[in-house]
Amino acid sequence: MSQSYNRGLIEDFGRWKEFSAGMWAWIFHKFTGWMLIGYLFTHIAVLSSAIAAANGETMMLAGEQVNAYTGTIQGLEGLFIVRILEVGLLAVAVFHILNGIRLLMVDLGIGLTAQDKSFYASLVLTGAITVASVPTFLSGVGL
Amino acid sequence: MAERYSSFTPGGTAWFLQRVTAAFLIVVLAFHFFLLHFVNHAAEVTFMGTQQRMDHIGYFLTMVLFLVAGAFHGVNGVYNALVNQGLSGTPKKVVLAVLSLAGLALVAQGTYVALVMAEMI
Amino acid sequence: MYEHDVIVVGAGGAGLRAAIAANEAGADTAIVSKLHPVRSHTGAAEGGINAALQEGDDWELHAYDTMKGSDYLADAPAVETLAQDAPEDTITLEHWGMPFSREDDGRVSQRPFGGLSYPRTTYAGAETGHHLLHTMYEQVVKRGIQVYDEWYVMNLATTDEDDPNDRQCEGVVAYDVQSGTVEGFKANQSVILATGGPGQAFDHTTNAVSCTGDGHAMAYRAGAPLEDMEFIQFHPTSLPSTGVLISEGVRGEGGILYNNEGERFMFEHGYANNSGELASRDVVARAELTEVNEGRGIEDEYVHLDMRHLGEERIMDRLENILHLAEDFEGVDGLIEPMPVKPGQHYAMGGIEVDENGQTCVNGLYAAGECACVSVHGGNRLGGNALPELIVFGKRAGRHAAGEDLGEPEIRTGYGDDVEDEDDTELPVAPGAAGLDSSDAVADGGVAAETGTLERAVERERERVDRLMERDEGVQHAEIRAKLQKAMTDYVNVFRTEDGIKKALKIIRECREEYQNVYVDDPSRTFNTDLQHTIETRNLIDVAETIALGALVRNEFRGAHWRQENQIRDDENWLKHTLVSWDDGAPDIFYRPVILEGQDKTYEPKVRSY
Amino acid sequence: MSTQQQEPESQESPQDPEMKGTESPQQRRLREKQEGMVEDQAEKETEVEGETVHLKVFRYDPEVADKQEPRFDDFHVPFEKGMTVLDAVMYARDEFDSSLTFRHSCRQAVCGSDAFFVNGKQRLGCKTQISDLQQPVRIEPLPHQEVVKDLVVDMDHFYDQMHAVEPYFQNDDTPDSSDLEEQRQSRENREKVKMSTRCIWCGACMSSCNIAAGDNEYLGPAAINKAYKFAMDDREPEDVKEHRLRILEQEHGVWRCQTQFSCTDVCPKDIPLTEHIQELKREAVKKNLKFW
Ligand SMILES: Cc1cc2nc3c(=O)[nH]c(=O)nc-3n(C[C@H](O)[C@H](O)[C@H](O)COP(=O)(O)OP(=O)(O)OC[C@H]3O[C@@H](n4cnc5c(N)ncnc54)[C@H](O)[C@@H]3O)c2cc1C
Ligand code: HEM
Ligand code: SF4
Ligand code: F3S
Ligand code: FES
Repeated sequence: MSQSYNRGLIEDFGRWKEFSAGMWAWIFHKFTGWMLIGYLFTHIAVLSSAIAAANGETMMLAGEQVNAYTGTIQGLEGLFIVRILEVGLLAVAVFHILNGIRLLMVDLGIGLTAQDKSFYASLVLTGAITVASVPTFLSGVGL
Repeated sequence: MAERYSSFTPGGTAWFLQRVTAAFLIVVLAFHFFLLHFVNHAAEVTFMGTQQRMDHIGYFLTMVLFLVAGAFHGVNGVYNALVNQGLSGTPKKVVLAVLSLAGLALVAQGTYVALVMAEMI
Repeated sequence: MYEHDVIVVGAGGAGLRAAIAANEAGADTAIVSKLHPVRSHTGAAEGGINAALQEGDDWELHAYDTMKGSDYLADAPAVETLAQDAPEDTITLEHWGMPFSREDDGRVSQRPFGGLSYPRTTYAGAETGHHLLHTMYEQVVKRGIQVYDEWYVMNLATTDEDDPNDRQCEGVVAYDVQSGTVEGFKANQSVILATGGPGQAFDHTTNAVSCTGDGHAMAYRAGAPLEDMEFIQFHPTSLPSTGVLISEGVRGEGGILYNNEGERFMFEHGYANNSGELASRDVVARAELTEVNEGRGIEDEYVHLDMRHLGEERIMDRLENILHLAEDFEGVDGLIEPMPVKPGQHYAMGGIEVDENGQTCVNGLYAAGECACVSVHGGNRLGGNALPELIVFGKRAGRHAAGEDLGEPEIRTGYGDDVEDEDDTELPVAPGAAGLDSSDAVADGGVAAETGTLERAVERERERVDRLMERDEGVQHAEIRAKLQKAMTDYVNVFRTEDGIKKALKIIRECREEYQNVYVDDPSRTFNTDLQHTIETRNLIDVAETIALGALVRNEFRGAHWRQENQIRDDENWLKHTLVSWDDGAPDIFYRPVILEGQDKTYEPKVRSY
Repeated sequence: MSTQQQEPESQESPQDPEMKGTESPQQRRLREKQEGMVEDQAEKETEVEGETVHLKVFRYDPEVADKQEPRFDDFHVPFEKGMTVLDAVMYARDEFDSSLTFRHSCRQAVCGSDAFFVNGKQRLGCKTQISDLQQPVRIEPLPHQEVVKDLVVDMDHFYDQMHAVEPYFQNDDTPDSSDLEEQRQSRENREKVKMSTRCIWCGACMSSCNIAAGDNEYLGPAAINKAYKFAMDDREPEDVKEHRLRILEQEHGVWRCQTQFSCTDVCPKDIPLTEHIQELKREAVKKNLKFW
């Protein structure tokens, strides 16, 4: 007799090619949100070196004796990979902010008919801002 | 009909706070990024400089609030995302507890660090 | 087997209203419908609901307009009941939250409609039927009335006394479309048929694919006569390619019809010098076809309906969905160009003969809505009069079926001493049953008492399904259906001639014979629409035949029915209803006089001019 | 507006029906061009005219051996101007394979039976012009619903959700209908609920929503919109409105919506679903704030 067919996982994941703007926005926002909270934890951990610094601990950085905080931060900042990661973080943050603004507008019921355009705008702006900030981020990095 | 939904808790408050913190974060995060990457370059950050900034009570409070808001926003966001993926029952309670603890720890540690920077401890 | 007090077949406006009324009267009510309720064709109605609500208007005017519109073939007691009850029943809908369009003071809006002396068509945008249907379904949900949706009712279970007036309807046999199981539904009190129109008997129709006259055919074969079947309304404004309807509301708001010479032909060619586009439907439909036949049609097929002069604001406010329809189904933008329109089958004035309480001559069998003929529409239905019929007579049927006392009906049903039963019209072929397959339900010769009527009916339908499924060659129903539809559209359309109708009857006969060899190709029991449509096609054949028979015998021009041989309204001979009953497998034609005496006045037939 | 209607018609030569017959389609196209409309559409149409449409249709039937494993069948249907996806599958059924199964009834976008997944998007078959689609036209049953057979999906879950929001008008205090007195409603208020009342229960929105796919208990856009229709209707009293918001702000209610907008994208009745859901979220928050 009658029994129905469940198309299973295909349904949930197999259709990403057919996603619309709003669905991509949702996925990107999620992704960037998780990155940001992850970063926030790391960030506080790094900043915790201030406690050591306040206790007078010092470390060597580029042949100089500096306090632990300054040393940690400048040490990290001195690494190329950290700079690159920072650019990535900026991109992530900028997208999350821009799309966050878009979402806040959506929540307030403003400009809903342009939701797809505003998503594309967020993407483009994110790209632009990221590229534009590369010089600032990479300036003076000790290669 | 509607009764089968009656055991759930309304979720409006968290939703609302997520938006309020987001609105707040836009401003502070932009300020924060700008200040620490464009005005002062991150690579030139020193303990002294940080201490100086933190000495302003306004800046200090903003940063603490930034942290609280960010922690809530991020942790609540993660929680929502998991719940939306169909988390329920005991795992859901566990996740809530773990995330809350992590969030609290983050805020506590962050606040402690800030107090140190501000030379209040 | 399922068992309820009242079983309502069909969940359109009439069925839902009947179910609500029966439920309110305390009966355990269930709805059995081949479509989910919200899919019913009532949802397509656009224009509105006639009800005398405003000051200055009153029910007597409504009754008068309706009698006049019917070309004096409606029964006055039915018409007066309609006009009297419509206002309250319409307001009840408002109280159920139906989103009517509103006036500035917050009251429901009413607009003018063809053939009405007062603007009394209550509407909800251009989607009145959609809102009516959904509002009533909401009430069904609220009341927790059991709905068996996607259950196709195949036949009635009726006892087999010789005289239909002695028969008793005990339930229905239905099959679950999803699983293919055939089951009996026992009705402790009564069965109400509300299966809608038979539009699929024609190929250019505004009706849905599901409008296959199942109720007509089932009641007919159970012994209840079909009344005035020849009166088919052709709507003057349907889109040429699909038959999608452009509401009369467009003309009500001021839309204008043009022929290919840009003439406003309703006036310029004198079809209706007073009302023009707002003359009643049959007048406008004939006018359009005449224009086309005389070479003034566009692409030799249609005329133009223009609403651009109404202005975008008014169109958006009141006729917005017309714009969508024209765009989606014809690719035309009503704001910048006129819309092509032509007449299409739209409504069946006739139907299962019932009295004011919705009861047929078979005990326990009721009918309401488009499948019934209380006779409020007579020879021609006025726009906006079908929806009030659904709610007024749906409600009455529901209440009466549940045992409420509504008083003695004035309209009589079935074969009786008031009918006239002689007819010398020559038929070109023997109509009715052809071979085994078409013999039916009632007279199977068995003794009713031995096993239950319902059980036997269920058995018979199971066998029928098995037979259809087992056969693996023959004709497919789609072929027969297409042939039937074409014959009806070619010969029993707006303009009818004796020869044409006879040709149609011959083709119908051929269809019947071919149907003997029909087979269902799809071997599956699961959601077998092939099987369902095959059963429907047989119903369509029966219904089409009654339409053609009625059209053949009625040699006059009244309302929607035009005969070339006698192009006048012949009140002397034809102030009577045509009835066709299925007498042991052969149609029997008889007549019953029209009741023109109302409560306190008699409606004198007048010339119908607009 | 009314000035531009006649000339093109009077250019036709009605005296000679044959001439008219051959010339009119071209003239019609000419007129359309003159009026600056549907140019590219007309071009597209001439391209496909006289050709066939290639359909790829999903087939499944639990009872038929070679259909138990779902497959796609190809049909080549002759194209006609104005042909819709529904027309095409009906043709395929009537001419090629009578076991091809799908729901349909009204052919005019009011019954909501024939929402399919056409070329990767939920659409109403009867309202989708073939000429607007890329070929081959891939037609599948609605995603995220179990398939009963071919293009027919099980709608029960959808109906359950629709019923879960108490989808009926509630006001114990209506005037007496025998006095023929209606409840008053302002035009503005009717305008506000107008779009929401258009839903035809086709299920396209629900099928397109990722969240609804992942969370079976989520009420879904159509049901929320149904509730919106009542919650925003001034004819219902305040306390009923609060009751409605309480239903909606349950965990699987409005908060589940992640504003993905795909529901709004696919709704054949152009109902601004996301907007309605968002408005209800705001209403719910407002209501909660009152008690702070
Ligand atoms: C396009 C259009 C516009 C219209 N506009 C107007 C208007 O503006 N004003 C007006 O007054 N009238 C209008 N009408 C007429 C009016 O809408 C119809 O007459 C009326 O809706 C019929 O309602 P019903 O309940 O009798 O049947 P339907 O709504 O057709 O319902 C029939 C029901 O019966 C069920 N059914 C049928 N056969 C079976 C079976 N074998 N087993 C089980 N169930 C079955 C179906 O599932 C369906 O639920 C319009 C009609 C059309 C087609
Ligand atoms: C600066 C401005 C920010 C804005 C405008 C913003 C906006 C938002 C909004 C509106 C949401 C809710 C999305 C939804 O529920 O549909 C959200 C989610 C989220 N945000 Fe932010 N946010 C900002 C900053 C941050 C920061 C600093 C963090 C990290 C600490 C963060 C982490 C998250 C996370 C983890 C989510 C959940 C994502 C998910 O759904 O999986 N956001 N953000
Ligand atoms: S809201 Fe739109 S898409 Fe959803 S069921 Fe209603 S009509 Fe269909
Ligand atoms: S697609 Fe789903 S997430 Fe919300 S906006 Fe529509 S309900
Ligand atoms: S057939 Fe009714 S909506 Fe398409």
